[in-house]
Amino acid sequence: MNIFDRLMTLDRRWVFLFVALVCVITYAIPFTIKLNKSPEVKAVYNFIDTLKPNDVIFVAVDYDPSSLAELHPMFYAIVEQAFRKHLKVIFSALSQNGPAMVDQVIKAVADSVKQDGTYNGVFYKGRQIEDGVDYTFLGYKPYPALIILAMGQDFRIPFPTDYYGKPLDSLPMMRNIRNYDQVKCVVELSSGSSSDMWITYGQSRYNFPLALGLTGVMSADYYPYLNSGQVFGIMGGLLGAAQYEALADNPGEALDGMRIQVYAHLVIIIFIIMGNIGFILARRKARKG
Amino acid sequence: MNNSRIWSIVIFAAAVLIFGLSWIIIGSQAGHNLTDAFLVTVAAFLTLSILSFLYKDNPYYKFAEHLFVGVSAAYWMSVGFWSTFVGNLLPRISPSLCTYFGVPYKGFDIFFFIPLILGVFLLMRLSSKMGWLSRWSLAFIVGTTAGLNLIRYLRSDFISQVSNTFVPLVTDWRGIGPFFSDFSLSITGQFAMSLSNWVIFVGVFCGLIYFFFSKEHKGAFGYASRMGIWVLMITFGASFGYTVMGRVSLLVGRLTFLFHDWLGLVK
Amino acid sequence: MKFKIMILGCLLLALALPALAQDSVKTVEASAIPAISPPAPATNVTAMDSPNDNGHSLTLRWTLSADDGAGQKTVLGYKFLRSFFPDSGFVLREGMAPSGSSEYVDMGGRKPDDRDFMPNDTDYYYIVRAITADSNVYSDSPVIGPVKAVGQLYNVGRTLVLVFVLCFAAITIFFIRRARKGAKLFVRRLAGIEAVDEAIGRATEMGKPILYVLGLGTAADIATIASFTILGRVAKKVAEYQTGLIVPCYDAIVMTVAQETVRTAYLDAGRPDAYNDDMVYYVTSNQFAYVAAVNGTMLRQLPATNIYMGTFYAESLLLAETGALAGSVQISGTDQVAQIPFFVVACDYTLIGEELYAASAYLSREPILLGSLKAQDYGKAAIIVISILGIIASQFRWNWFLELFKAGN
Amino acid sequence: MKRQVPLMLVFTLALVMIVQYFVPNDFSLDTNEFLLKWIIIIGIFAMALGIWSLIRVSYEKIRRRVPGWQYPIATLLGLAAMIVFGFDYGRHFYTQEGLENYMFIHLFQYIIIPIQATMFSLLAFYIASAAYRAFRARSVLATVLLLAALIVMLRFNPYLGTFGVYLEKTTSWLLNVPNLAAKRAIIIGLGLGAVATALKVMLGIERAYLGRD
Repeated sequence: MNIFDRLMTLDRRWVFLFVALVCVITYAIPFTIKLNKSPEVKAVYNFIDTLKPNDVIFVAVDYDPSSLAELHPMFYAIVEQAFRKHLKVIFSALSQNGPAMVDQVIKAVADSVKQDGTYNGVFYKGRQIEDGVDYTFLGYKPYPALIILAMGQDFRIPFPTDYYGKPLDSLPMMRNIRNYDQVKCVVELSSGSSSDMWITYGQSRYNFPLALGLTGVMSADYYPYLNSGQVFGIMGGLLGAAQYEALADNPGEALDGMRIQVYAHLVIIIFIIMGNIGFILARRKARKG
Repeated sequence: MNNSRIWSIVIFAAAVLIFGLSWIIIGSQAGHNLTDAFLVTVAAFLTLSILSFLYKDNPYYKFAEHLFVGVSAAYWMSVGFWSTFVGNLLPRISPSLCTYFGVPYKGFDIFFFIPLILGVFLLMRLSSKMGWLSRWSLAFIVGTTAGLNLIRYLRSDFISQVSNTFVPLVTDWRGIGPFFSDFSLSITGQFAMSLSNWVIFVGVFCGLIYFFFSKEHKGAFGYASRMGIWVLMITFGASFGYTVMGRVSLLVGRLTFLFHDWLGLVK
Repeated sequence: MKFKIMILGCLLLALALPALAQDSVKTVEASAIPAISPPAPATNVTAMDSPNDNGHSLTLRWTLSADDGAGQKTVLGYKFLRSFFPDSGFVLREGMAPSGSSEYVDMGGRKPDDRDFMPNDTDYYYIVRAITADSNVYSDSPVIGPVKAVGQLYNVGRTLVLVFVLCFAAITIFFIRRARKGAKLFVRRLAGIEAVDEAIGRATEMGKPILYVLGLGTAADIATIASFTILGRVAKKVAEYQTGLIVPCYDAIVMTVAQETVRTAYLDAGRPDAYNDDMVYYVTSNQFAYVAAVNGTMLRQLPATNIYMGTFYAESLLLAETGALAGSVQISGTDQVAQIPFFVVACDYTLIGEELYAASAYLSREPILLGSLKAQDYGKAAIIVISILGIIASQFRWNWFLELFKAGN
Repeated sequence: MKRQVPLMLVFTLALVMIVQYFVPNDFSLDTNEFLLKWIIIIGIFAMALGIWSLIRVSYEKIRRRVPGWQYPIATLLGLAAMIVFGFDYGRHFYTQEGLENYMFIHLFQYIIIPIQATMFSLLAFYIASAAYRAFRARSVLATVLLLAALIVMLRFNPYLGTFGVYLEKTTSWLLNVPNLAAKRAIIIGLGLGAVATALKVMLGIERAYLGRD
């Protein structure tokens, strides 16, 4: 049996072994991979990165825990970036199962911002994140379309108090903020129809810059909005999340996941190529012989 | 004693040792007790038993497989019994059985005797004499669902798919779009949009031609049918490649269970 | 001089600006929500029974308030009040319509013990309320009514489906009758199905059984019903060749039907004694437990041929790869579009989509069944024609044509 | 009687279900609801047949001492345990949350869940071996299949530089355009096939499922 035949008729257990080895190694050893960054993700990162301290951004978290794997990493990366840069953030959760999850993420990021950190070569000193000063979490209310419309008039209409029951007027950071006009941009993280509502009832009526974070399957449907300028950036699925983490120099679950994905895909591709080389050479030999 | 027998004893001993140790070590850690350590160890043992199938069929896999079949069959049986038989049927036919099972009685309904009778007919299969009665039950199920499916397919798979092909092949020209500048193939640029609409139309057309059964695929018809199978193959390749990501994620989930939840090696 | 004044002015302005800014901030603080004057009410309100339904629902239409999207732009949406009397007892309904919409369907429960039960044939009165950001500022339309909800006998929105059903049934019956009279019908070659005969022969030579997997469908799925027919043909050949047959089942009803099918096939082949109920057995209704068991069977019994026909989900590749490992010839067919790629890649022959339904006719070669294939082809031809018309219509904006195909719910 | 009644039942019920679709009133909806509920209830009786078949096949293997006869014992033990725990404590089904039984829940959580998830994850390996085995440039069609898969699998490979960006865009085009066209053709065909099969069942032409005497 020559080498070509061997390449062609490799026992599949070798394939299994290599896939297992690569997955386990890339899973267990944390190293970062370089990813190509697509312009639509870069746009989101650059927008937030060029904001000045004390600027306010609005993060709408409208996904269910079921699509947590894809959207959570975006949420973490953006919130951490905002807090590090001393931006102020308003959160809302228009999906029924969202609020507790949002609260948990805010607390987790606040904990991590307490430590010093260096991102993209810039040193940030750790600091205490305070509710009402650095962020406001509005909470959940039903009828997303109406809520989005009403917030265009004043955040206090749908949310007289925040998630924790404090009146918005009593929060220091909300003092100068009435509606979307005082917000630099809205980042909508969505796993369903809420992104359409943000476009129709929010962006097209009140004209604020809108960026979308979507699940992988959804993202292709929203590219037309990118072209029409209604949306300035899109992060799609785990890949979009990983690109954002890479841009923010804040590796998390998405980059971890992509590291495994990239190498697992690579192993499979290498096996396909090996099989084909063996096949083509064997066929050539057969023709000659 | 031959070689393979020695090996199987060695492997068995190693398995006992590893899982025994795991039970004791996890159980002795803070925040754990022996019961949940045992449960996690069992789950890990079963996980590895199933994975061992990749190497070859073996006693551990056989054990896990057979156990899984028994447990899962009974699980569905139990859930079905409680939710449907006790939950839907009994409240309509028998107050005394309702009290026994602790479900509220909803009042007698003669209509619920029909499925009861048909259900009993189905069980008649076990008797060789009355077995033909079970066909009445089957006919009931098949007839109802045939009518239901006939409509369902026409409505959802059909009319909407057909009307979705109604897209203009020449879009209103508003410039070439970003097709050549940044190779934007998403359906955004004007050029790419027209092109995509053409591809969809030709793809659907040729695909349907491929599925013609009563005409020989020769000449122009044959070309269209070849084209159709090309489009199908592109799609199958792309879908296959696209699924790899999700499948690898599933494996990562299991790795997390083994390395994090069980061994506690990776944070 | 002028220049100096300008500089002075600029300086003054620069000094004043922060103060001005401060001022505006203060106003925001002082009155978080600025006072809104009541908007213009919705006009021309009409209420009618919602069409094409079982009743329990009424449709309201109105002309937008003058302040909705225009005028003061203060209207956020519309809410609705309902009563059984024209002058009192109005209760706010749960739903609302966002600004810009001029129609709302007020729907209630169908049965007396449903939440929000809304009986038919009862008089209702409505008020449409234009609401603003301030919950105390709104304006009501005049009372409209009485109006009754009633159930209809025919759903006009489904006429298109009815036309399709009637036409297709007529074509099918026509071709079946023609086939009964003995008209010859051509059917193209289906490689996957021709392989079945070959595979059974091979199994006989090797002295190994044939594994037939009906998939995860229930007896209610059309793909499973088609699969029963194919199973019948396979079982008959198997009985004739005296090969073994293994049919593990996922669903208990499917098992019952499959037993009946196989028993009949053995009877037809003249070997009723060779049949026993354990050839067709139930495994479990858990997707992966079923796969685990079938995979084990494949590696232990090493069937010569595996046939997968019916509805399959993620297990398609698990089954087909294990079968390939066992060295079996594999033939597959499924109605699950997402699984076809895996079968195509891992099996020797795959019936793609509709070919699964054609297979039963093809295998039997019965003219009646072939007749229905002809009808299916006419159906496809009709679809192609309609599609081309639709494309022309959308190109030249013949909206009446496009409206025809906007299927009602 | 043995043959005619089932065929008449099939025709009548299918017709009722079709007519039901075009009649929107309450009576029609109630009919639909009842028929579907009945099917589910009949299904429970079928489940008993299924379990009976499983027990009999397992028992036969043990009795005849076929090779590997020991394993069906695990099946029977698991089955018995789960049925006993499920039935004994299932009484709480309507008083507490679900089948509240310690053993029932734990057997589910520590046997069914991990095995199920692991079986599912085997796909990661199988998709690799299937790709290796089948993606060979044997013919033009096989090459098309291979190339489409390669493009999609390379879409986020970081070692390709800007070329990777093009691959990503090509992937999204492949999934949105040709993929859509092919799926549409398949679905339309499937729809026609399903409708034709349903009609044949209704008319009693396709009746393998009813068997014969």
